[in-house]
Amino acid sequence: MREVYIVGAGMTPFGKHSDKDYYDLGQEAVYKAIKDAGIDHRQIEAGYVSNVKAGMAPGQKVFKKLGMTGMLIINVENACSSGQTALNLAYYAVATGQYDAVMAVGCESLTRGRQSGEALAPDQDDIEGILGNVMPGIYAMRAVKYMEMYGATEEDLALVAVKSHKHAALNPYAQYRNLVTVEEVLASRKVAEPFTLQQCCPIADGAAAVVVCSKDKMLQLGAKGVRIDASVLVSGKFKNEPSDMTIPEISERAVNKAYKMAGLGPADIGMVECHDAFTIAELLYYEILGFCNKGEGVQYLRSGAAELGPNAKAVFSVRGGLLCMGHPLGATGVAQAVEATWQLRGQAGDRQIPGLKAALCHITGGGVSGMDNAACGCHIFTV
Amino acid sequence: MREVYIVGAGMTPFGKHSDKDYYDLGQEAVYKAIKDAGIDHRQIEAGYVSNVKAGMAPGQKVFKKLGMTGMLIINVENACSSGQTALNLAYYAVATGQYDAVMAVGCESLTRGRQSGEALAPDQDDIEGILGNVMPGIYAMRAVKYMEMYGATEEDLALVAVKSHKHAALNPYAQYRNLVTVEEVLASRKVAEPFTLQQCCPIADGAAAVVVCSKDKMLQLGAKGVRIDASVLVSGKFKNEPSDMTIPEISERAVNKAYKMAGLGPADIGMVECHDAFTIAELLYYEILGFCNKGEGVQYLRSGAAELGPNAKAVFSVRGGLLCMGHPLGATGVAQAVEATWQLRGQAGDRQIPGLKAALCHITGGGVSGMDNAACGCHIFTV
Amino acid sequence: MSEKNAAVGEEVDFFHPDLFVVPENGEAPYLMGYKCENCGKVWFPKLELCPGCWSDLNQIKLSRQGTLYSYSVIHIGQPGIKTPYVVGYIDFPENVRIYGQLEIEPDKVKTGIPVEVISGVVRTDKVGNPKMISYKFKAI
Amino acid sequence: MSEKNAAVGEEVDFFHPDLFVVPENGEAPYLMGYKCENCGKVWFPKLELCPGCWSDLNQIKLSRQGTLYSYSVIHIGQPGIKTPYVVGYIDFPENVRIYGQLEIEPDKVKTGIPVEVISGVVRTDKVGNPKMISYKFKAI
Ligand SMILES: [Zn+2]
Ligand SMILES: [Zn+2]
Repeated sequence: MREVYIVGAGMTPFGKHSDKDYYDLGQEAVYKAIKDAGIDHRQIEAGYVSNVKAGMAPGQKVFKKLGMTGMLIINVENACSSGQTALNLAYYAVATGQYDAVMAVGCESLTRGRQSGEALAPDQDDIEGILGNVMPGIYAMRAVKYMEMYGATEEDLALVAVKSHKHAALNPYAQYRNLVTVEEVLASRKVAEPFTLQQCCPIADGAAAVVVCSKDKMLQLGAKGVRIDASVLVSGKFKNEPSDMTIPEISERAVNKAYKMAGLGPADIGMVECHDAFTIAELLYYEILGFCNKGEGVQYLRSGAAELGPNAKAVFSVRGGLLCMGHPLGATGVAQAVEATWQLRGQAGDRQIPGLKAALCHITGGGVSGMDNAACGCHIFTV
Repeated sequence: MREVYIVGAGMTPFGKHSDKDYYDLGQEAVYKAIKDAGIDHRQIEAGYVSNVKAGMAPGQKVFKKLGMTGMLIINVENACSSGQTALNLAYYAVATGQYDAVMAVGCESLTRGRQSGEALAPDQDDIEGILGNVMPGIYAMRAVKYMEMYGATEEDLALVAVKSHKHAALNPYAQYRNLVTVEEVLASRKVAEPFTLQQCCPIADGAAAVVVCSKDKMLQLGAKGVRIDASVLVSGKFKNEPSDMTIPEISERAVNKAYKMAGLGPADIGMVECHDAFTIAELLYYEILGFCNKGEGVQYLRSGAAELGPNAKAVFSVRGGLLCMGHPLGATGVAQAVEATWQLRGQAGDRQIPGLKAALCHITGGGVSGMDNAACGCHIFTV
Repeated sequence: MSEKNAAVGEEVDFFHPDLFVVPENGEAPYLMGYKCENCGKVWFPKLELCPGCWSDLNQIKLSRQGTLYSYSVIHIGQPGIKTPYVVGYIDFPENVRIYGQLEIEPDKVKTGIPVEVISGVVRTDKVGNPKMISYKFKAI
Repeated sequence: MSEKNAAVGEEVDFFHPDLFVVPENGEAPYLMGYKCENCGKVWFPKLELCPGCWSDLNQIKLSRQGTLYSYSVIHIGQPGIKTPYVVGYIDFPENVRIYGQLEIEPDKVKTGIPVEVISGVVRTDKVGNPKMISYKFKAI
């Protein structure tokens, strides 16, 4: 396998962009990533494009007005992990020598999807869905169990949101940039107990793109690259037996594969993007991704280890996370890689993590009854 | 690159299966392909699953009840070429040594999609769609031009459907197995002149699956494999200048790449599956895929060269084609590969092409305004 | 008892004969599991073959009682279910975990309590009339 | 002239100012192309930059007349357009091909004839009233 680098990164701000469709957003992200890489757009040999809601041939619609057509374009979907799926294909296409320069693009318009009156009815064989199971409820049940097992409180959960807003306030690409207090978080509208609205990631539109290439190509471009040391994608296991819901097996399996592939461990990682769709998730991922022991997530958070500042160990959700960015399904996985690229290059402005050498991006999701999650991706980047 | 083989093939009959959803159909195809390969289902390391209409994580839903979970699952979409996109990824995953045994699966329920009242409104920036352009109209304009340029008649077009029905009558997996006459074809309801209803492929549900593996794995299984000699996927070029609509550039480009990759040409090929969504298409593809000269498509058809029988050269649409099978978008590309596998193994029953050594499968489609088609795939298989 | 499928929108009760049995003779309702002939594992809901070993499955009657593993009170739920409603995962002695709605007051629900399967309304129409009947769980 | 977008469903006329101009002074309507400052290629419909060379584009007035490349009479069309309707591709001197509805009788249409851009009704509502007005083409 050849070494693989990200040499260009671009994205749109995340938020409600009901005036633009996903392909407009995707086109903007591609344009910025190409300009950032300093590559001629005609040198891109393939595009891997993730989108969940758009229907047919989204990648072709993203690339066409930029004249980046004729090349191999593959449209992928893997629920919340769609973006990392595109990145995984881009990585392997270059690592195995199929291509020297490709792009991974994620794009999504969720507000547009809503306008079209899309049905959100569960599949007919999704018994849990028919009986009223919703995604916040599943994470809420994890939270209830975690609180019972380890004595975490509603205030502890709210602190995750408070921290994410602090980070988001420093990020011009974030949707919610206001600071919030524990009291405000807990006073917001109830969604699924113990979660209030500010503990759940908001609807968002957005797009992100990266140029992925071989070492030779990077040197030829004279671009400042970030190396992809691990690219892992796995699916959830189907089971219906009792298990500990505070230990998301799929994420544990994916991250361990990623650490092994990169030859790195949590001690080497200074930045983590995780699937913090709900506050409890970040606490669980401190533990599952190996940054503290089981049950010590609250302690890790309260110590400041996950936060920009003097006590930082591995800063989680420095973009503001899904909680403040929102989660445009197809876009998120690529947007995480864009942030990692900027941070590892030292280009993250006010929210820069000093001296960063390695970043981990984790994403998981997709409600398929009987599965932890449909798919989980982990990528590790270094400079 | 390593040699890659299809060692197992399975599919559902194509037709209106409104009692089953796409994942039920997909599961049936996977089960059959696994049994056909004689492989233990736990040895499959990755699944590439194509589906257009289903929404989130279709592959996970196909594989979960078979216990084939935890592995890498990537869901792909490329309009009509979705199935060949899954096959292309499966091919490269094995060819580049990432995996030894994977599956490509295509599945689609179009009748279910219709029940959910899905909107068929064009994208807001699809000016042609807003002004009333429909897919049959685009092919109809090709037909009108072809008839003007080469003197082909409506009867010539109808003969394509007559031939496909003759083939379909021999295929238990086909949706329409009746024989038809030129008069009947021309007397059916008008759709977009010169096409009548029997010149347009019908709505269908269905699924197909293949087990794709390395040579070592095939020998270890003792399975009867069919080699994949070429796997090509390209996207359409964006242009808005005058060009000859009877020469679909995307298909010409893809097939020439495939011939080069396989080191074979039309003279070596005894069977062709093409994107015969409308009668004119097959005439154009006789020419574009290199089986006769430009403008000689009707002559090739009337000579019996494309038909099972004593005058066969390269038999087109031996399954009955899209015209008699229907075109469940995600499924078609994989179903073509299933047919090629059966034919090359000599297992195609009444519709067997005698002594077949090499088969070409071509698919193209996806309406993106300004593009010929969104994507086109070509695969060549040999024994 | 109707076998219509409310997921496609008919104005009728829902009762899934492969999952849930309400005996006509008035005996207590129960859920059905599917036990592998080969490896002995029990699955719920219904499957055609064992995902583990691809062997055949036999229908079995599951225990009527289990233990509440975790729960949540849902305030923004699925259309067609009046909020707030309480949901949870119940662990059964046959080593299966089953999701369901709980007929337990929000302030009474807690992890670890024993619960029992019952028949009840799981979806209502816009004016609050029953639209779907299926299994639910109550505290014992 | 309204600039509302009928694609999102308002009950109003449609007129796309980036593509089509109907002068207020009664002069003949025309289409607008976008010409690359660098390579000179002309594009239709509107783009932000030249797909070929990523240079800027300038709006130009396209010729009002072109040649019908091919056509079809549509009997099963898009909802909202009364069938049968005639459509075609028109080749313009600026080397662009443009799709549009034709105001030509089905039995009069043929390839190679000269046509001219006009303004007309391209979609109607359920009772046949105009719902969208845009460019169409008629035989000269
Ligand atoms: Zn078993
Ligand atoms: Zn230019």
